[in-house]
Amino acid sequence: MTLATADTHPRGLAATLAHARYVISDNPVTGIAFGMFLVLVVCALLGPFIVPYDPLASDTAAALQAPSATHWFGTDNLGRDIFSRVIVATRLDMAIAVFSVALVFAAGGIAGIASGFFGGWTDRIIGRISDTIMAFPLFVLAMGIVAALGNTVTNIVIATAIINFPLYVRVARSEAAIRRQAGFVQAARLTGNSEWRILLTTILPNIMPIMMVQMSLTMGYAILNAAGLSFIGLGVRPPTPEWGIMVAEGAAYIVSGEWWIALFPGLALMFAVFCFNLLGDGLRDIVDPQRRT
Amino acid sequence: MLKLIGSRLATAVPSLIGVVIVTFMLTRVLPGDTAAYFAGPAATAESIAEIRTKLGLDKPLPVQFVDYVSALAKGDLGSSLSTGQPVAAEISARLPASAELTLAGLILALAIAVPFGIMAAVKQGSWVDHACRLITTAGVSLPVFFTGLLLVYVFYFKLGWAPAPLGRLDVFFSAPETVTGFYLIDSLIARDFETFRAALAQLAVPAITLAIFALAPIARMTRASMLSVLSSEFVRTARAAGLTDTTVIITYAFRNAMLPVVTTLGMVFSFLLGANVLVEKVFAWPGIGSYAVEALITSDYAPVQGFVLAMAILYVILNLLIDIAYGVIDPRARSEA
Amino acid sequence: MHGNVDVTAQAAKTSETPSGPLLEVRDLTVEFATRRGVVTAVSQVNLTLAKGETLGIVGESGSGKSVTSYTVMRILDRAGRIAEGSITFSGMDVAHAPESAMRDLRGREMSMIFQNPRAALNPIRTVGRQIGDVQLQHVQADARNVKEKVIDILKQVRIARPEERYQAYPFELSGGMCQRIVIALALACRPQLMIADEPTTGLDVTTQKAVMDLVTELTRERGMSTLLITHDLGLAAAYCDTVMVMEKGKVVETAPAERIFRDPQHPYTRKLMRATPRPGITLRDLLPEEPAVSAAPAQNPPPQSEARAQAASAPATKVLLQVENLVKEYPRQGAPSAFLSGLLGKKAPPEERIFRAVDDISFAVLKGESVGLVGESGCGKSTTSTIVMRLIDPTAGRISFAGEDISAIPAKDFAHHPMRRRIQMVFQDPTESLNPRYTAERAIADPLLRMGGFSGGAKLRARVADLAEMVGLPQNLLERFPHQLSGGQKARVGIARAIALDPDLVILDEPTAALDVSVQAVVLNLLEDLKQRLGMSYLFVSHDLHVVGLLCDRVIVMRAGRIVEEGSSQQVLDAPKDAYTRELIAAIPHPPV
Amino acid sequence: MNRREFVKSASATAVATGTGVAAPAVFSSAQAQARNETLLIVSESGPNNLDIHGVGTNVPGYEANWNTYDRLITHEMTEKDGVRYYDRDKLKGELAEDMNIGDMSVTFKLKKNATFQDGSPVTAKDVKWSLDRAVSVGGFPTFQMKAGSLEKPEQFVVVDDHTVRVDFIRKDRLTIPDLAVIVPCVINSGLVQKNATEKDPWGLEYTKQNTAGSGAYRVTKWTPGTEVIFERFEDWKGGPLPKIKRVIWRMVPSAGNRRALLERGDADISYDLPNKDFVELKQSGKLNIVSVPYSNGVQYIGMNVKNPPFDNLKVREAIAYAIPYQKIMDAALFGLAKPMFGAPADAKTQVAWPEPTKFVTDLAKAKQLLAEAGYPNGLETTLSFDLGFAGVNEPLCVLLQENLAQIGIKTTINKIPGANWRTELTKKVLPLFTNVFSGWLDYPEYFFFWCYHGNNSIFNTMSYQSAAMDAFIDGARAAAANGDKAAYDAGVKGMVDLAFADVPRIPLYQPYVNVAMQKNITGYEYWFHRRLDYRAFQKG
Repeated sequence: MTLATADTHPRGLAATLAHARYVISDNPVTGIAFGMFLVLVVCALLGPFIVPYDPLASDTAAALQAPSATHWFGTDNLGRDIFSRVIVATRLDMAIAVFSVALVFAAGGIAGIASGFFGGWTDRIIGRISDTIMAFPLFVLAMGIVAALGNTVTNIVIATAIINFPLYVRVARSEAAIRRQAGFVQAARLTGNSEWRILLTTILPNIMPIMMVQMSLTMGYAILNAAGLSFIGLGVRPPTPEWGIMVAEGAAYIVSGEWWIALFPGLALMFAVFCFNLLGDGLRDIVDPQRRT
Repeated sequence: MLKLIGSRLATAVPSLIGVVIVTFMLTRVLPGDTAAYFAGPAATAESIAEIRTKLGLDKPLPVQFVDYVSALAKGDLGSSLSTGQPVAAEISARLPASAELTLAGLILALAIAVPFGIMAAVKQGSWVDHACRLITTAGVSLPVFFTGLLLVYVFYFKLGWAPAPLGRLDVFFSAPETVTGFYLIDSLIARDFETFRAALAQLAVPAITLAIFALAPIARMTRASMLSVLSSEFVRTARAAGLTDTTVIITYAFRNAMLPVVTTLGMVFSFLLGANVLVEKVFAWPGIGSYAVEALITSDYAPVQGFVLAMAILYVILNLLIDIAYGVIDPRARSEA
Repeated sequence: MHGNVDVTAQAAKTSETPSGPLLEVRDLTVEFATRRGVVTAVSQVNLTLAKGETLGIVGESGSGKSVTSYTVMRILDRAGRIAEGSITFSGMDVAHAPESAMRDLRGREMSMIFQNPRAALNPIRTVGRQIGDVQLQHVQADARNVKEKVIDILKQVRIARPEERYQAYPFELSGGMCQRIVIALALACRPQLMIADEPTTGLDVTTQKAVMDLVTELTRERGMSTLLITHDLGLAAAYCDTVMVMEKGKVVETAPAERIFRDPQHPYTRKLMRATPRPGITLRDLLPEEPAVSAAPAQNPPPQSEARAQAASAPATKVLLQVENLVKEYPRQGAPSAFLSGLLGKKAPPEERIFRAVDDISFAVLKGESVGLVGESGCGKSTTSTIVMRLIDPTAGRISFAGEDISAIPAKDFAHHPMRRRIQMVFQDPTESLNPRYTAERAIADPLLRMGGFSGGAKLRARVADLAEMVGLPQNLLERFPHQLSGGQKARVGIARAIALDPDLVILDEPTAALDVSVQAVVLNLLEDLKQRLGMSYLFVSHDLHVVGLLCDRVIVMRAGRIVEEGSSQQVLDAPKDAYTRELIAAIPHPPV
Repeated sequence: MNRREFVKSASATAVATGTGVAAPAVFSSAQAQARNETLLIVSESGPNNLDIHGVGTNVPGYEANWNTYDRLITHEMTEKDGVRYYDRDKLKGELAEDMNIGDMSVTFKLKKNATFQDGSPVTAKDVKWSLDRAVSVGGFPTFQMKAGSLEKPEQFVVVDDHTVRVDFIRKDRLTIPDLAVIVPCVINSGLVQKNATEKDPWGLEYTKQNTAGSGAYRVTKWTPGTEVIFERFEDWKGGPLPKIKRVIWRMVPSAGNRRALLERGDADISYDLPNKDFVELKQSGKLNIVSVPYSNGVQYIGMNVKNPPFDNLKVREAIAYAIPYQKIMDAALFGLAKPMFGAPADAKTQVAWPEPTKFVTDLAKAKQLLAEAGYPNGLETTLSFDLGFAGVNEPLCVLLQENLAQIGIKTTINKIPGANWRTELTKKVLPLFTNVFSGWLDYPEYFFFWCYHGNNSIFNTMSYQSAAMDAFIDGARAAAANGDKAAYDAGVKGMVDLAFADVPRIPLYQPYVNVAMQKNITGYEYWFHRRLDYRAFQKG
């Protein structure tokens, strides 16, 4: 553009970053959430390199030690350092959370928008499919899938995605249905956009904020789901460190007094779910232009 | 209202059919080999094959499916291999246990989460709002079985307040004679308050565990819908007309805010049924969840099929109730079906 | 009027001070705490309201008129607070009164009615009980006689069959009926002061007149004072004793109604007066007079109308758009869908199941001509325009555009049809018609990219800059998002987008209804200039006859899906043939000419 | 006749009669009086069938059958390091009042006054029908009878109403002890035949849900997966009337809760707690903890010797040297087991079983053996275990996996649910796995007959077939039958040496049976089937 006046509104990426900084500083809770998210990402990326012990190395002599200077989170029944396992487990749990959410957003989100936007038969078919999945008790469906296809991480991700499919369809469908007759959608039709193009370039970006909130919640549930599966023996294969399975195995030791085995992975799980929930609201502020005054 | 029920059932039929088909497929994919199990440990190859023909497992899948559906039509859900009992009998015995636990959990969650949601909305941004968000999120951020075990450890093992996690009733009590299958209600009908108290004590901790897990979605939904209703114009009119805060918040705002909450109850209930499976394992609760889990793990698919069908029907009935409740609260829903 | 009811209610109230104004506001300043610091919404407002007087507060959006009224009632939301100044109401200091005292006051001594009536009522509670709640709250009735009292009030606000309507829900009543309920709610406890915040915006002109007449009659009967908040000068002129004009939170002028219209002192008041559409003026008159030209607006005959007259009488140039016997039917709302009723075996009679939004209408639009389509809400004008735009398919009838039958092409395929670029549309609510995720530049560029053959780069940017300049949109606003633009700026972006492909016909669906009067004046003139420069023809859909009269050569008046009158705007406005048109024109309040 | 009819008909009969017997045990809820006459047992899983002859009856099912049915003969009790222990060699009559063993037969005289729980007298006809049933239903029961050369119905002859003769088809020292195990129980043939159908002649469906025996207890209520309630049979003639009137057996899936119940005194007995809990409870001294080695039992690492890589002896030896034996003893067992490894190099093989191997953890040797076997850069395989015993198996496998990784053998752990475990074993495809076997008859040749013999029984999980081994086993059995001690000792030593040389499976340890009881519970007896015998318990 010709005029490069000192404009109060920087353009493009700079605008988003400036706005992001603004949102973080404005709402402290969101600031904390971002801090927590950063911690999770660092643990996920650098985990294996920064941990004091090898998460898989067992040391039966030092089994079941309470938290001490050498082992900050104590050791488990095989003498493995719980602190190292909790840190290294971040990568796997974040992967489970992120991939299952991405998968369910792609499938459920798009299907929801299509059924909300096109209505008619598309709406009925997708509605019935999501009803069928809804009729299944969520957890049993996950168990069925994992039991049938084997308890690999991919199957856990697929199972979580399928469970949350109806939720995403419902949210996307109602948001798309509201915007179907909006002025700017009619305008897009006037200027020759095809229905699918309108759906992807106009409707989808506008419902991103709401979907963002939903995605952040589901990330929490994805990890809890993996933990539940581990509790009944269908979770991640040993000896891979994963919060869910560590809590499940540690749970048996609560009564006998070794509280730390289950507590620390439990706290890590809580930390992650907290972060995702608080993040959801923060993300909504950033992505939602209305707040970008 | 009849139109409402008619159209809701009409939409439920295809999803029920979907459930039947998917269960059939899912169970046929389970790794275990029923015939081998049936033939017993020391069986030889040909005796396994013989059992397989006897059970009709060698027929092509579509034929098996037709058999299954025709048996279903006659109400025969087959028998479970692991327990030998007919599935229909087991489900009818175990369903009330799970239903009682899940409903108790749900009612408890509603009793806590809805007031929380309202207070958080009315005093938005205050410490109450943040406290509500922190507590409900904390509740949902721990796996349900861990909360259960923790509660057992604290309330039973350490403090001794709660009774032993030994299922629905203390060993030395006999179950009240079944009317609804819900021990609480049956014992009240039988005027047997001692059993009622014992059953209530047994139900308390598992129900709290489930409730904690369901707080977050309900509280969040209540807060969101209360916020939007409180900023609506008719609330402003009510305030301008000088109505007291309680009338404005409860009779005007709250009743409108309950509508979206009621619709999410369907989702929360099936979400709880899933979590219930784990709670049953922790509290040795003779519910339908643990029964299905056992069957699933041992690839004994008759109970799994029966269980999922029962859940599907329960889900359809539940949605019907929610629609009716919605119709009761919101007259607009009553007019156009 | 039941005498006795009146007396008992009167005695129960607190005794008023014998003399002095009912309401007195001194140097009122109200501030709001927002995310970007404190914002002063209203500063140094002074007003006095005597008993029985009707004061009109006039101003455009953002002038602070509503904030003032809310402050008087002390129902500002949490972020607002009274920074300084005092409010005394019949001797009582309202500004610092405790909330409990205020709560007794609201509804009993002063009450309020709001803009869109249906939203102002609790959707899931019968109207009778909502009125009853207020009565019970202020001990005007007790559980036994509350129903009888409510029915009595319903009669006073002229609601037919009050016993039956007592049980009705808001969604079962019409807009006008709902507003009567809101009024009944406000008058339930016979307050001394009634504040009406834009009571009739969004209602049809005829309903508006009925409601305003009712309000004035009831308030005069009971000697109540009224505070009427509106942006419509015509309304203020017709119904207020004194008028107070506000601009950006400050009071610019207060004067008796007839003097303020005859001889407005403050330039802003004059600008508002001029910008209000009224019979017998031209588009140019709407604009604030150039400082150089001092001549009074009304005298010199507008040169511009002759130009239009010649165009109309010029030999019938080529017909651009021809609509023949257009019909559009919808299944009646709430009727059981065909599938279900088929299932249940009972067949509802056809009329009951079908609702005719457009009922066999035919008209033509000549090249370069602009035609007005006028009617109240529900008359089918928008449906007609959407069908002409080929966004939805007609049930029957033909539409030919530049000789080609475009009604044959189904709506969903029309998007790729070459004819698409020749018919464009400007939408009613500028905010809702712009994609919140697109900057203004991207919004204008969209049609060019899709059908204009542009592929981006400098050529595209130049064309967009050219269009922006044409609609008077400053360049630096191009990369802003819609929520960072004012109403007028958003309207300009919408127009730039519509003319991007050089269309022959532009359909304007109430383009300025959502804009402030002064902005509307500028936009209407912009549209007129564009028509002259680009030679387009307009189909102008509106509910406001004056606005249509200013811009269009010919006017078509519609009612319940049919055309009731058609002719040159001059002839329709000055000598309407059809009774309905006459009633329409009479109902529009306008400042004394 | 498809699956539906078969299952439906079977279940129909079961339901019809099932409700009859299992009337709700309505008894007064006077808690105090009931509590000290009732025994509350908590365990992880319960029986899936009350009939030992049933199809796929699980181990808890054995316990139910043992306490509700009688046998002709049973074992005397002796003492072994402070615990009442079944005497392997001394037998006494239970339903039989007299037994005299001839050259090729044994004759039993039945107690005249013994009756079944429904009151009908116990006759020789019932004994014959029961033994015929045991050898003809197939599956595990028939295999168990075959182990004692009891194979054909013709062997069982009714002499008169109260005399039964069992003819031997071959001299076999195991025949008499095999009549004292759980399988040859005496069933009320009259009652069962009344409920049998032509499709289910032996009435297996009926006896699945209902007890039809003459044992000391009767099952009055059974909710599969939740609880089993036994009531004492007042005129039981098999032995002294038990002190406990009522036994309640509750399934509590969570081990943590079971321990909590014991510690708070709300449960009387539990036997499937994790080893760590047993060790800690013993130290805390609040409860009576009994730990007794499995008789004739060994936990081992099995390898499928039919297909590569474990068909190669050197690879098997490499595994044997790579096992972290001591780590497993500490972290998985917490010391509650008898090591079966690390015997001194010069130790002479004993005429006993189980006995320790000479293997020790020696990673360097293991790596070298692996290279010699032709796998210099290691190999990849799966390590499977029974999820039903995950408490011990999981840590064991994780430790093993870690050591194997150090010598280049990469393993992925494969958890197999309890009920499918036996099905997987019968397929004999698992390359590398851990399992436990213990023979009821505490004789070395009995253990080897099941686990190493060429007849490839289900318990020969390694499908190890070697003519030399078969010769040793058959030789020892024949010697035992003829009482030729020298040949018997040579046979046993030969078996053990060959087993340790070929090492198709690597013994790890002899596990302990651990039982935790409240202080006021006495009378625990250790039996070969390792389950609880309610008849001996006293409370208070």
